[in-house]
Parts: sequence; C-alpha cells; structure tokens
Amino acid sequence: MTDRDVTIRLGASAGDGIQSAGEILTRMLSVSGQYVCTYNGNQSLIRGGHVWFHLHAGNWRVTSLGFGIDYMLALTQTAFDEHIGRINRGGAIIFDPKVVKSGAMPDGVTAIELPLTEIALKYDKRPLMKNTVGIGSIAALLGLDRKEIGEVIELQFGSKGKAIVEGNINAALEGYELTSKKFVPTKTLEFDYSKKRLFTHADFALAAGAVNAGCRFYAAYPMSPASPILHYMAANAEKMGITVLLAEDEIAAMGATIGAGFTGARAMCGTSGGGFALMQEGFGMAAMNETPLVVVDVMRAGPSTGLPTKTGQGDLNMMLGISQDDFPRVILAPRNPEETFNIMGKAFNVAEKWQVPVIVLLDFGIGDGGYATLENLDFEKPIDRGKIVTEVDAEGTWFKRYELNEDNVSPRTIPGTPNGMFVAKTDEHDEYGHDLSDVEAGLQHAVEKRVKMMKKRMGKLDGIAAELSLPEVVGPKDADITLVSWGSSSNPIREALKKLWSEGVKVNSIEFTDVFPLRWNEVAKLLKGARHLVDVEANYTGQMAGLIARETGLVIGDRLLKYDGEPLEPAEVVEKVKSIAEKESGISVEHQAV
Amino acid sequence: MTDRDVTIRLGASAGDGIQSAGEILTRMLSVSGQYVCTYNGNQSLIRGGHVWFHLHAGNWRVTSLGFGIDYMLALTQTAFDEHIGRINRGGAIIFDPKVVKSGAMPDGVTAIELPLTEIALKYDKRPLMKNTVGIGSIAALLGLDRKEIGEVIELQFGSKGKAIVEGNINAALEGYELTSKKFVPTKTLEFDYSKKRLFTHADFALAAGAVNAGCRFYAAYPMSPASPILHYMAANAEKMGITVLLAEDEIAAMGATIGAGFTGARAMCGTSGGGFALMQEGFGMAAMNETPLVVVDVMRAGPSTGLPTKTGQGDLNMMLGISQDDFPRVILAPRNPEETFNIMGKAFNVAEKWQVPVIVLLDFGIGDGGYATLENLDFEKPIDRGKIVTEVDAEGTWFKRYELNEDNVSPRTIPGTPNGMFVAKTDEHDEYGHDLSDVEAGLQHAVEKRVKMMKKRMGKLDGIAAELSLPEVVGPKDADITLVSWGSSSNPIREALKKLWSEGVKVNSIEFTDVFPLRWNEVAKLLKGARHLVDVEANYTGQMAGLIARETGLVIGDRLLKYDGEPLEPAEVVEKVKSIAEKESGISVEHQAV
Amino acid sequence: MNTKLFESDTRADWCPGCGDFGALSAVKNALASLDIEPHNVVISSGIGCSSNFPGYIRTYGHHGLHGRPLPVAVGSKMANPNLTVLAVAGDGDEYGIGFNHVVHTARRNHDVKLLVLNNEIYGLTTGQLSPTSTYGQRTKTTPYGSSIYPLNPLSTLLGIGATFVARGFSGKVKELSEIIQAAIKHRGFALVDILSPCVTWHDIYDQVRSKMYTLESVGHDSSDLHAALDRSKETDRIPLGIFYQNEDNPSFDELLRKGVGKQYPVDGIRHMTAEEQKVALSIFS
Amino acid sequence: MNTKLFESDTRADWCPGCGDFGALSAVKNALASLDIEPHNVVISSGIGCSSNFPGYIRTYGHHGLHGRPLPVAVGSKMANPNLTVLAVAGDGDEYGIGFNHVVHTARRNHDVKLLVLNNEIYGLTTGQLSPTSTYGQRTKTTPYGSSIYPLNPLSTLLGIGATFVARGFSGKVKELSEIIQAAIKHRGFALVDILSPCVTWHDIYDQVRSKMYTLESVGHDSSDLHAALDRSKETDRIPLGIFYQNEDNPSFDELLRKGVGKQYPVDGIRHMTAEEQKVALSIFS
Ligand SMILES: Cc1ncc(C[n+]2csc(CCOP(=O)(O)OP(=O)(O)O)c2C)c(N)n1
Ligand SMILES: Cc1ncc(C[n+]2csc(CCOP(=O)(O)OP(=O)(O)O)c2C)c(N)n1
Ligand code: SF4
Ligand code: SF4
Ligand SMILES: [Mg+2]
Ligand SMILES: [Mg+2]
Repeated sequence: MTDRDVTIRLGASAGDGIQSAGEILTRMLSVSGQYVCTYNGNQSLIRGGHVWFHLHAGNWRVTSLGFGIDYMLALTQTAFDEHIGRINRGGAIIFDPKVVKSGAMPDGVTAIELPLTEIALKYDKRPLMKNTVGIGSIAALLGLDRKEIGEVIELQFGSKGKAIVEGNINAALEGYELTSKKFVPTKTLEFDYSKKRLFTHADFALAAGAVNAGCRFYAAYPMSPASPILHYMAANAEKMGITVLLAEDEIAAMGATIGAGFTGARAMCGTSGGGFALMQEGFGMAAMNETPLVVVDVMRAGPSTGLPTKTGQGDLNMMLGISQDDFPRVILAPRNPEETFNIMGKAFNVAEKWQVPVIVLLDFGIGDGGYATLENLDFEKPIDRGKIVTEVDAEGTWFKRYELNEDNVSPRTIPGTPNGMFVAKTDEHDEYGHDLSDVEAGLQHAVEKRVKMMKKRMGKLDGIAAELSLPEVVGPKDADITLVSWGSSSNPIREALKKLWSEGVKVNSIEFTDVFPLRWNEVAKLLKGARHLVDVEANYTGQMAGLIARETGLVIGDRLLKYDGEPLEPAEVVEKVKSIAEKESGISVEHQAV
Repeated sequence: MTDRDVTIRLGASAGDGIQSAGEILTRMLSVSGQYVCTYNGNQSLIRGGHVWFHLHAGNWRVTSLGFGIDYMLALTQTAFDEHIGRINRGGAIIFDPKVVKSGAMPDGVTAIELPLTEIALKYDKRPLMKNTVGIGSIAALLGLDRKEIGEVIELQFGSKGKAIVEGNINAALEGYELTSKKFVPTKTLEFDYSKKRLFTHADFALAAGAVNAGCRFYAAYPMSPASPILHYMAANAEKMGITVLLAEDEIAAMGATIGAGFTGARAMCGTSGGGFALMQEGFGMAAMNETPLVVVDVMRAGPSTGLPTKTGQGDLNMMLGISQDDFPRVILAPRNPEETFNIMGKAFNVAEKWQVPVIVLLDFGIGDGGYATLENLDFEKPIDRGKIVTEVDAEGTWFKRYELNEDNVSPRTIPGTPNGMFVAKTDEHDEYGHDLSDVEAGLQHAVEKRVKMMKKRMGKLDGIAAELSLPEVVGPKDADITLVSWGSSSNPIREALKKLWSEGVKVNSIEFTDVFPLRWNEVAKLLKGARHLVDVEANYTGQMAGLIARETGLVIGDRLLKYDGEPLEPAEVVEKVKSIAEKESGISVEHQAV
Repeated sequence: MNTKLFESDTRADWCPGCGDFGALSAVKNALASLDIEPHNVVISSGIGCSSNFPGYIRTYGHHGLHGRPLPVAVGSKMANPNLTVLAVAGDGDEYGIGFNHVVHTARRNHDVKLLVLNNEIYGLTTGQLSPTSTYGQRTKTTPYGSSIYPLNPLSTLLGIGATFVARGFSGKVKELSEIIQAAIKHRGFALVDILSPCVTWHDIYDQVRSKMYTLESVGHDSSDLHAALDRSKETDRIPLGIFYQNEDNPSFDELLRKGVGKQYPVDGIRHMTAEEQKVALSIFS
Repeated sequence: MNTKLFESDTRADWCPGCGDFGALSAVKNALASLDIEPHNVVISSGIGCSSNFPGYIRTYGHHGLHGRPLPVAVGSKMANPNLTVLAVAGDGDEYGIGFNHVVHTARRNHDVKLLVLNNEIYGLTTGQLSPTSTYGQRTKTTPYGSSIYPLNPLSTLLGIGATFVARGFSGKVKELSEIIQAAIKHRGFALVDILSPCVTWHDIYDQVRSKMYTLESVGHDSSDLHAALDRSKETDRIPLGIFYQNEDNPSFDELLRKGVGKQYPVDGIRHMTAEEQKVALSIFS
C-alpha cells in the first residue's frame, strides 16, 4: 500500500451551507477508510462573507492541511478568485459557469464546469443543493463508490425527511455522473469500505474525554471557539448525567467550578482567551486554596477581540502570568482531537492528585475549526483522586487540610464528611486553614509558616514535572535541523517532515504536549544537542521559545512564527527548512511553491 | 560631616495609634534635616494584632530600613518579645515595666524602663498618649532639640484641639526629660534645623506626579495597598480639579479609564494585583484600540488574597502575560516615592506618544507602607501628547485613525473633533477602524492587512525601548559581584553596598526602573560583563531574572529571593554577598548578624 | 438635521431582516431630529451582532468588549460632559455579563443612555440561551427547552430606582426614535430595551407584533412606579413606550460638577498650577 | 441541636462591638435550631471584615475572593444538593463588585442563601464609600460628603423577582435567627440583608435602634409585592423582617434535577458507562 492523499477545498458564501457540505465529505471519506484533517475558514458573523472548508484525506494518518489544493469546489466568484492560485498542478476546480467567470486557467489546472444551480433547482426551490452536486462531482474525481454517497447523505439529512434526503442524493449523483463522464481524475484515493473511521474536533473530544474522566460538572459562558464544549455538555446532560451551568459570566463560571471542585466533583470550565482573562483571579484562588479543577482555553487569534473565528497560539504567556504572585499551575496542550480525548484523564488526575488547577490549551484550528480522525481512544485510564479522606477522627475542631507533608500534598476532605471541616482560604493560612494574614502577619512564627506554605505550594511543581512527559522527538536523532513546536503547531510539521525526508533533508521535530511544569534540565539537554533549532508556533513573539529561554537560557534564534490567523501549513515549514538547509549547505534546494 | 544614621522601631497593638506615632517621629526628624525611610508593619484587620513602625533616618540619603534596630519602643509584651532579638549592640529598648516583663536583656542592649501608662493617664482618660511619651524618650536618645517636639505635635494634632495638643506635648516632654536624665545615648544624629525635608509614600507621590502630568481623571475600586491613591484624588478633587470615579469594580474602573482616555483625558486607574487581574481584558482592549492610559499596580504579597498588608514584587509575570495574545505594553517600576513622582510625566508621555497602555508597578513597601524623603521633584517635565489632530478635512466619511506609518503611530482625533470620526476597535481592523474580522477574515487582502496591523502595534516596542532607560549601574565598573534588582528591591541593596564597600568588597548594582520594553542587546552586554551575578527580588521564582533570561538567554543562577511578605533588608543582601565572596575567594569574611 | 450626516460607508452586515437595522435607523433619526452633530456623539458598544452598531453610524464609536459598553461610556461622559454618549449593545452584553454596570450606572444616574438590542438570544455566538431567553426556549445550550427563569430587565431597573425605563420595538422605527429622543433628553441615565428580533436564531417578529400595544394607548402614567412595575411584568401582552420617568434627581454629572466644577478632564492636560503645587507640597511635609 | 457544635477555636477578630458578632450568633443559632449538622453546611464568603465569618463557625468554609461568594456557593450546591449552602459577605462584596452574581443567582432561584452583613461601608479597606453608603455620608473617598445615590438592595431584588427578600439587624439576634431559619427553609434563593454596624468607620447602632420596627408589627403581608416595594423604599423608618416570599416557583436545583436526575456531580467520578460510551462514539462518527 502506497501513501495516497488528496486535498479538497470548498468555497462559498456564508449561508450556502458549506460547513455541512464539508462535514458530509469528511464523513464520506471517513467511512471509506480515510484519515482526515479539516479546517473551517469561517467568518465572525452569521450570514454573508466568504467561507471555505478545507479537507485533507489519505490512507495514512494525515495531521494537517496537506500541500495546496487538489480539488476545489467554488460556488462563488470570490471563492474562485481567492483560491485559484493555490490549486496544485494536476488539480481541478469545479464551478458553475453561470455564476463564476473563470478567465484564463493556471497551467495544469482543469476547469470542471457544471450546471450546479440548474441541477440543484430540480430538487428544491432554493438552489441550496448546489454544494451537494459539487460533492458528487468531487466523489467522482476521487473514485469513490457511488453507493457511499447515498449512505452518508442519508445519515446527514435523515432527520429532515425523505424528500430532502432523496433530493440530495439525486443531486449528488448527477454531479457524480456528469463528472465521471467528462473528466479523468488525476489524483484518486485508495478506499477501504470496511474501515469506518471516527472523527471529531478537539472541543468535542475534550468534552467526551472529560466526562469519561469523571467530570460531571461543567460551567461556562459562551465564547467562540470554546462554545462547542458547552453545547456537548448541554446536549448530553441527561444522557450522561452532567450538571451544566450556563453562568452569567466567566468569573461566575470559574467560581462555580471552584465551588464544585471544593465540594468533591471533578469540575471543569472552558472559554477562550478573553474569557480566561476574567477567570484569572479565580484561578489564583484555586491554586492558593488547593482546589483541583480543569480549565480549558480554546485559543483564537487576538489580541483582544481580534479575529474571533481565526486561529493562533497566543495565550501561553497569559497562562504563565495568571493573576498576582507565584503559584503552581499545570499547562497541557494536546496536538489533536485524539490526544485531547486521551489527555483529559491525566488532566483530572494531576489536578486531584496534586490539588492544583490544570489548564488545557486548544486552539480554533484543532478545536471548533477542524476535524481529525480518532483512532486510539483510551476509555480506561485509571481515575486517581489523590489524597481524599472520607473518615476523620472526631478529635479537634478543624481538619488539618493544609498539613505540611513530604510530597507537599495534604489530605483532603470534602463537605459532607463528618469532622472534616476546614476553611479553604485565599489568605495565607496555617495547616488548618486559619489566617496567617490577619492578626499574626509579620510575626516571626507566622513569617516562617508563610515561607513553608509558599514552599509547599510551589514545591508541587517538581513533583508534577516528574510526572509530566518530555516533548516527543519525531524523526532521526541525528538531524541538521530541529523544529520545536507545541500543541497544534506540531501538526503541519509532521507533514512537512514526511516531505522533507523524502527529499533527503535531515530534519527532526521536538513537540511539546505537556508544557509546564517540565524537567527543564532534561529539556535543555534535548535541545542543546540540536545543530540548528527552529521554533515554530502561531504567535508573534514566540511564546514557547520565550518559556524555553526563561527556563533553560537557550534562545532559539531561528523562528517560523505565524500570526495572521490562518493555520500553519506544511508548505510553510518545508520552505523555511529548505531555506535554512540551502544557506547552511550552500547548495540550492528546489523550493516548494506555497 | 560624617555619615550618621539611626534605626528606630515602635511596636504595639493595633489601635494603639502607633502609625500616627511613627508619622510624628518621621516628621520630627524630617524637619530636623534628616533623610528618612520607614516601614509600616501592620495587620489585615482593623483592631487587634501586633503592629510596628520602623524608621531609618540619617544625614545621608538612606534608602531602606538600615541594619537592625538601634532604639525600640515596645508598648506590649509581644512587641518586646518579637523584636528584642533584632536590637543592635549599643541599642536600647523603652518599655513600661508594668506592662512588659523583660527578663534577661541581650548583651549590650539597654533597658529603658519608663512609666509610660502612668504619664499618659495624666493627660487623658485613656492611656493613648503612652506612645507620645515614648516618642519623647526617643527624641532624647537622639539628642533632638526639645522644642522641635512641640512644633511637630502641634502640626499633627492641631485639628484636634488645644487640650489634646498640649497633653501630647507635655507627655512627650516628660518622656524626654526622664530619658535624658537617666541615659546617655549611644547613637545620636546630626541635626540641621534649617533643613525641612519633605517625605511621603509612593502612593501619594504617584498621585501627585500624575496630576502634575495632566491627569485629571482617576477611576478605582478600593484595594490595599493602592487605596491611598484614590484617597488622595478624592481629597484633592476640588482643589485640583480631578474627576474621580469610585467604580463598582475594577473592570468598570479600567473601562471608564479607557473611555476617558479615548475621549482625550490623561486617564489613570489603580489597584493591587487581584484587582489588576480583573482589569486585564480591558488592558488588552486599550492596547488593541491604541488608547493611551496609565494603570498602577501597588503589589502586595500573594498569591490570591495572600498577605494583604505585606509586601512583595510578585506581579511582574502577570504584567508580561496580560490577557490573550501579543500586544505592546510598557512597564515602569520606580524605586522610591521621589522617583515615582518624577516618572509619572514619562508614563503619560509614553502612553500618549505611543498610544499604548503603561503600567506603573509599586509595592506596599514603598507605597502605602513606607515613607521616604523627597528631594528633587520635577514639576516641569514637558507634556508631550503625541499625534493628536485637532483639525480634520471634511472629506471622507471616517478618519484614518489607524493609518500605517513609519513610526507605527497614527494620528489621533478625540471625540468632539469635527470630521474626526472613527471607531476604536477591539476586533482586528483596517486603517479606518473597520472590521477585518467580520466578513473579510481570511481573505488574502485582509490577512495581509492583519499582519501589517500586528506589526504596527508590536513595532512600537522598538520605538519605546529606544526611549526608555537602561538599568542604572551603581558602584564600580569593575566588581567581583554584581547585584541585579528592579523597583523597590534596589533600596536595601544601596545600603548594603555602602557597608560592603566600606569593608572592601568589590560589588556593584544594576537596577532596573524601566522594565519593559528595553534594548535587550544592551542589557545583555551590561550583564554579560559581570563576573558573578546575583538576582535580588521579592518573589519566589525570580520573575525579573526570568524576563532577563527570556529576552537575553542569560540565566542568573545565583539569587536572593524574598517572599515572606517582609521587606528586604540590607543585612540580608550583605550576608548573601559575603557568603559568595567567601566561597569565591576562599577567605572567611566576618558575617553580619541579621 | 439630515440623517444622511450619520451614514457610514460600511454596509451593515447583519442578516437580512435582522431587527438591528430598525434600531439603527431609529438612532440616526433620533440624533438628527435632536440636531446633535455627529462629532459630538460617542457610541460605545460591546461584542455581539448588535455591538457592530458603531461601524454603521457616522459618529465617534468604541467597539469594545463583551459586557463593557457602559464603563467606557461613563468614562467618556465624565471626561467630556459636552458629548452625547450612548451605549448600544445586546442582551447578552447588558443583561448577562455586564449587568452589574447597568445596575450601578443606573443607580448613580450617570447621564448616558443605554439602548439594548434585545433579541432574547446570543446571536453572534450562534444561538445560546441569553438572560432574557424565555422559559421553555430551545437553544444550543437548552436543546430540550430552557428551565431557567429569565431576567426581567424592566422590573429590575424599576427596582433599582432607575429614572428612565422604556421599551421599544425595532419594527416600529418612528415610535422607537421618539423613545430614544426622550431618553437622550432625559436628566440622567435611561434604559431603552429594544425588542430587536434575531431572524436566524430566535425570530419573534410575529410574536411581538401580535402581542404589542403602546402604553400611551392605555393612558399609562409614567410617573406611577407601581403601575410601571405591573406593566413591566406583563407577559401575555407586550407594552411599548416609556414605563417610568422621573426627572427630580440630578444626574451623577450634575452632582459631580457641583463639587469639582467645570474643570473637565479633557481640558486638564496641564501641569499643576502654583496653587495646586502648594497643596501637593503641604501633603508631603 | 446545641450551638456549641458550631463553635470554632478561633477567636473572631472583629473590633469589639462590631455588628458581625451578632450575625455570627444568629447563624449558629439558626443552624442548630434547624438541626443541620455542621459537616453538611458550606459557608462561602468573600473578602472583607464580614467575610472572615467562616473561620469563626465550625462548618465547611470557603473564604474566597471579594465579590465572589455566590458563584462558589452555587457550584457547591449544584455539585452536592444535599448540603446547606450559605453565602455570607459584606455590602461591598455583594452589592458592589459581586452584585451581578446576586442578580442572576436570584433570578435563576438557586437554592443558596445570601446573608449580607451590610454596614454601609467598606470596613476592611478602612472606610470607603460602599454601594449602600448614604447620600451625604463622609468617608475616605467622600471627604466632603457623598453625592452618590446608594443602591437599595431590597427594592432591586424585588424588581428582579427574587422569591425571598428580608432584612434583619445584628443587634436583634433572636429575630435575626428566625429570619435566617425561614431563609434556609425557603424554596430557592433567599436574600437576608443584615444591618450590621461598623463601630469603627460608620457606627449606625443608634440610628437603626431609633428607626427600626418589625414588619410583623404592622401586619405586613409578605405575599404582596407592591406593599413590599413600598416598605423597602422607606428611609425615615427601618422595617425589619420578611418583605416578600413566594414559594410557587421551583428552585433552580429542582428544575435541573428534573432533567438530569439525581446524578450528582460528586457521585459521578467514574468512567463512562457502556451506554454513555455508545453515545459518545456516535457523535464521533
Ligand atoms: C469575555 C467574553 N465572553 C464571551 C464572549 C463571546 N461572545 C461574543 S458575543 C456574545 C453574546 C452575544 O449576544 P448578545 O450580547 O445578546 O448580542 P447579539 O449577538 O445577540 O446581538 C458572546 C457571549 C466574548 N466576546 N467575551
Ligand atoms: C478584586 C478585589 N478588589 C478589591 C479588594 C479589596 N477589598 C477587600 S475587602 C473590600 C471591601 C470590604 O467591604 P465590605 O465588602 O462591605 O466588607 P466589610 O469589611 O465592610 O465587612 C475591598 C474593596 C479585593 N480584596 N479584591
Ligand atoms: S444572527 Fe440574529 S442578531 Fe445576528 S445579525 Fe443575524 S439576525 Fe441579527
Ligand atoms: S472595621 Fe467595622 S466592620 Fe470591620 S471589624 Fe471593625 S467594626 Fe467590624
Ligand atoms: Mg442578543
Ligand atoms: Mg461593608
């Protein structure tokens, strides 16, 4: 089996239903054994504006958008004009000549002119099915079995009634037939109709992973691109026994999550950067009173409101500087939906075992904005609740909730436990949760206790670091160029590596999924061995590189930083690496057209 | 004139009026030509608990608490027990033997037993004047002219009526006489009654500096230790024409400040760390829509509520990570009240010239919690409002508020200016303030404009860095040990240097007042020249060292970090430096008792 | 004044049929009717479909943060009381995350006017339950129908003691414009709750049209707090107009100026005077 | 039950004479009277003198952030509805920075009880104007007397449609305890505004004592919203007691449990069941 893949883009106006078309296509290929990875180019308004859907699919585990566009469906002139320049040689673009004026086509790109609207109007009064026709056409180009089309459309539109299902099937089949008759596909896929692959975006994967990890409390205030987590929880509240709070704001969402965590639930809240800014004071509270919780930030391009429906990785610095003074925190940044599902068990275990707040960082590109194939979901990761105490001796007025311990973790009672009473404090406190800040502050014994408490809390970081994973090293140990990335920016790198290796470039990749705290001396060793480091991330300043420098002193001088809101593409990585290889070897390497 | 100084501490119960006693003493010495520096050891509750007041005074410019305690007034047993161990040889402790049991005195410390309560009760029904008696006693020990006492007490209590003034004067004089009769002072000061020195804390200095810089709008929600700024503004609202908003929360305070800044005022808001956490989203907004403003964070020991009346420098990381994604910000950290007053002109000029939000970081130690002498106040620093446009041509619907420019600063109109209309946007926008995020996001031209806008905003940092000051280097160029500090942590270093130099230790100090953005290559050069660097700051992780590492790759391995809430003392610095010198030279140096 | 003066060159990108178009017309009309010059108007908005408002009307605009239009408006008005300052935003903005600002701006009686484009839904974030969404309403966060009690902004504002409380309908532009004019002329804070249907996520045009009536038509006395409260609590019918108005209380700004005088912050960009320096130095000694 | 069970070993460090002592006694008394076991009580507070409360009563306590006692209380109650959950905090906490949580917790009718120790001042921060400080009051932020209208928490809560609105006085411990007991037994959210004088910054003991009367004594009907509103607006006299109560509306928690059932979050610390997995996987396909 040779590796085969294809990239497809659908472009239209908001309201044309391109997102649902993209979903159909993704499903069609997934149930035909393909790995998929998609991206949703949408707008921050409800109707109007140009939107697109990009799909990369193949019989190997694709991780990002692939290279350029092989097949394009352009429903509007803007769609045609915007994307035509990115279509690969040998690719094709489908459009309705009554709607789109193509002009001269680029070399090697085939124009597939179809009467999309005309066909669509046969099955409905409004020409909404024109994208279904287009899907049929693409299916033909890919060499997909025509019977798959019907099945998936049935699945998608089943709830809307027989007429709509049939209309769509017929529309798709007309597109299919017309295209197969007229065009010889240049690039087809290898299908395996027995392999039904799962796919989702990281928001849903995170929600499911959290529930499977025992999280039955979720609080949020809606914010793109984190809202799907809330929708998931709300839609499944009854089916999975989830208590959901749509709070009045993010401050309340965080507060309620702390309340629920304090009361013994595995509690989570989620938002995007602007909402997280409001949660910071609460986050600091949780760290101070040692309440376990998980908070999700699905990043989008900022700053401030920024580009609400676009992607980026610009919130790491915020996570390193949450609210006032020093306290422990944990930052995880899974790279894709599958890893996101699987990491949630760890997120909650770390939160409860170490009694700290844990952050999971996603971004629009892998969150709400992109599907990817799920393969290995671990539903069985053991639940470790740490030092919860359910029986307490009746002696003493208060429970020693903040006992000083070797491992810096104290036994924990939850409300309802007889004799377990304590006060969870944000003031500096003693082992019982009594104020050190109040009448005793500055007295020698209180000052000493304060220092111990500070060391106890901060001391957890070493323990946690020992448990967290070092970055994954992908590719040969011995490389000329080493790419450094975290979270989603690893995805295009993987595809770039594949290409670069095939061209003989000696390059590897160091990918951080657990971001903080880490065993930095080991990280330093890993990085210092590299010949030429390139930091790849989706923000302006290179925030991960900044963290690495802060912790290790190693400044990664060469950087590929993307901050335009668009997803990093493998071609950009390839180009960057080649330009370095060229400079360093003095030999000119052929450039990849981006 | 030889350098003379003395350290004095008053200890009592909250409610004993020790703060006002400390103020009297500070004023007494200030009007007698002394430089002063004080610290207020108070509690986070209104009555009860042990409190103290520390004063360092001398005929040279003292900058911190000095070494140990020369003279102590202990009104309670706790006060005696807590501080007796810190009294220097040759020092003395004043107490009422009816209240305090002294036990065996430490070597070389004189017990001055006075009937404080008895005397006090002569002049008032409640023995509140016992601290006045104590002040008289201290005045005698210092060799102060007795007539100074009357003058200052008159000033302090004038408003409370003749009886109280006279009672206090008499009480003080009784203490004075008794002490002069019985004790020969071991350590006196050199007074110059013609030199009346000014003193205040950095909160008031900041408020005054801001008003003098043209700030006539202040919004806040009360929070210790920043509240005195609000009190100053409120008390002087009518006298200085200041519009003050006591907002419903910090979010509103920040929002209103942005509204006022947008409308053309020099606007400021202030808070402490927890309140700043809530202001972050707004801060990001100001940076995004390029609204000038100044925000003050008077730091206190955290995390979370922490030790509300204690000091620390733990908020730098928060300032480096304010809300989501990358945007420009400016961080200034004046070292003392005088510098604070003077820096405010720069703060507002930078804010308006570069159209960015500017942060001024103070802390309790120099803010609400400590007085220091003011000498060189610059009331005349020119006001530079930057590119404000007051006349606009009538053509065009909107004003090009976000024009792309060489220097990354666009012309700015303020509401009320005919034809100057624009929309200040937090969405990514074009030069007129129209959305790029809305219908056009992701289209090539919008992506390109986004990149330009991002570069425009972030590009300001270089321009600002060129204007900001590099750290001050104090002491010999050629030193074995170099101390690195910022803001208030420089103060104890200055006094430590004096001592270390006198003992022949080759040490110097690099002190950051402007913290961000800086010309980091020049900072690196400065630091890399040093033989042995020691980072000195008041937080757990060494946040400034972290910033330096992030920006230069230089990791300062040796650190003196204080995070117990108490002010850094010169003796701690001396001890640290000596222990290094010892290790490095192999020669044992005499240790300073702390 | 001609409303043309207020025309933006940016096309409003709301969904065709969105209620916000009507509100936009009404505001333009109201400002023009009152002869307020565009450059003397500041419109502060939040984030949401409704908050895109400032881009579509040629005045000074501040398109800020979700829930925070009022603080910005308050700061703007305090800095320069000569300006006419409006806050225009959604029900999520003003009745959800930002409601505390509404409460306190109302009780302090700041002279800013709040126009809430209330569509009983979070429009821009694709249809979640808002504080004014009704019991039983199906949304993305209540797929089986809401069992959460909605906020009644009118009765709440009456409880606060707000001095101007009104409701308009974006389908009745002329009447709405008149309410907005009254709000602008009012002494202090005014809330105009504007039913502005979201045709995409929660279309209530028909419902409003079938239930609405004007308070004028029933001879409602807008100085009668109890009557206003009863009217505000009606649900079977939808009263439109001014529920309550009280001009006895000076505005925040009037009271502020009594103390500080006409030294507006925008005019105070100057060093301390000699007199002020003296005050400052006396505090330091 | 004996109130001793609720005794802390930490001495309350309020100023001698502070009203908060009375409130503390009343709460202990109320819980004991209702036979609620200490370990089944959660008290969530904010930051302020009043918020030091949890340390002085032996129950589970959460001494959190200024203004945020209610969100924590709401989360705690939702996580484990078997608990009795109180929020106890100051007027700054609850009527200032945190009032939005009061509004929304009230309108959603969460089954948590809010006791506000209202001293009309910011006590802990040494005496600034609070939202309930009166017009003319001299404070550190209004050295010449306040010209800012205060918030009336009772009338505001009535406007919101809160189902239990009461006022007590910490100088009348027995009566206060009874009000608190009624609040705890109430179906859903309850506000008890407790006049709790600050002897250090704003001593209103005499004022309250001279103006107070009980609503009972005048035969007030606590089901009459209009009467409640009028009483809540009185300023020359100070009515104490239950202004308004309505038990017709189910609490948030009752409604929530109708959908989700008795699967409390604290009991849900488990992997997905096979059934749940099936649902999850179907969403992924
Ligand atoms: C702090 C913060 N939280 C959440 C959001 C996400 N958000 C954007 S608009 C919106 C709600 C929009 O609803 P509404 O205010 O009613 O305006 P509409 O779109 O209905 O006009 C939300 C929750 C945000 N931008 N900022
Ligand atoms: C976010 C935040 N802002 C401000 C403060 C400072 N602060 C502490 S207590 C308090 C007000 C106290 O007044 P109140 O709530 O009425 O309680 P009281 O002390 O009067 O009982 C304030 C403003 C804080 N801790 N956190
Ligand atoms: S989604 Fe609703 S509120 Fe938003 S523009 Fe469309 S119709 Fe208007
Ligand atoms: S300051 Fe006031 S509120 Fe605080 S403890 Fe003292 S009397 Fe009570
Ligand atoms: Mg809405
Ligand atoms: Mg109070």
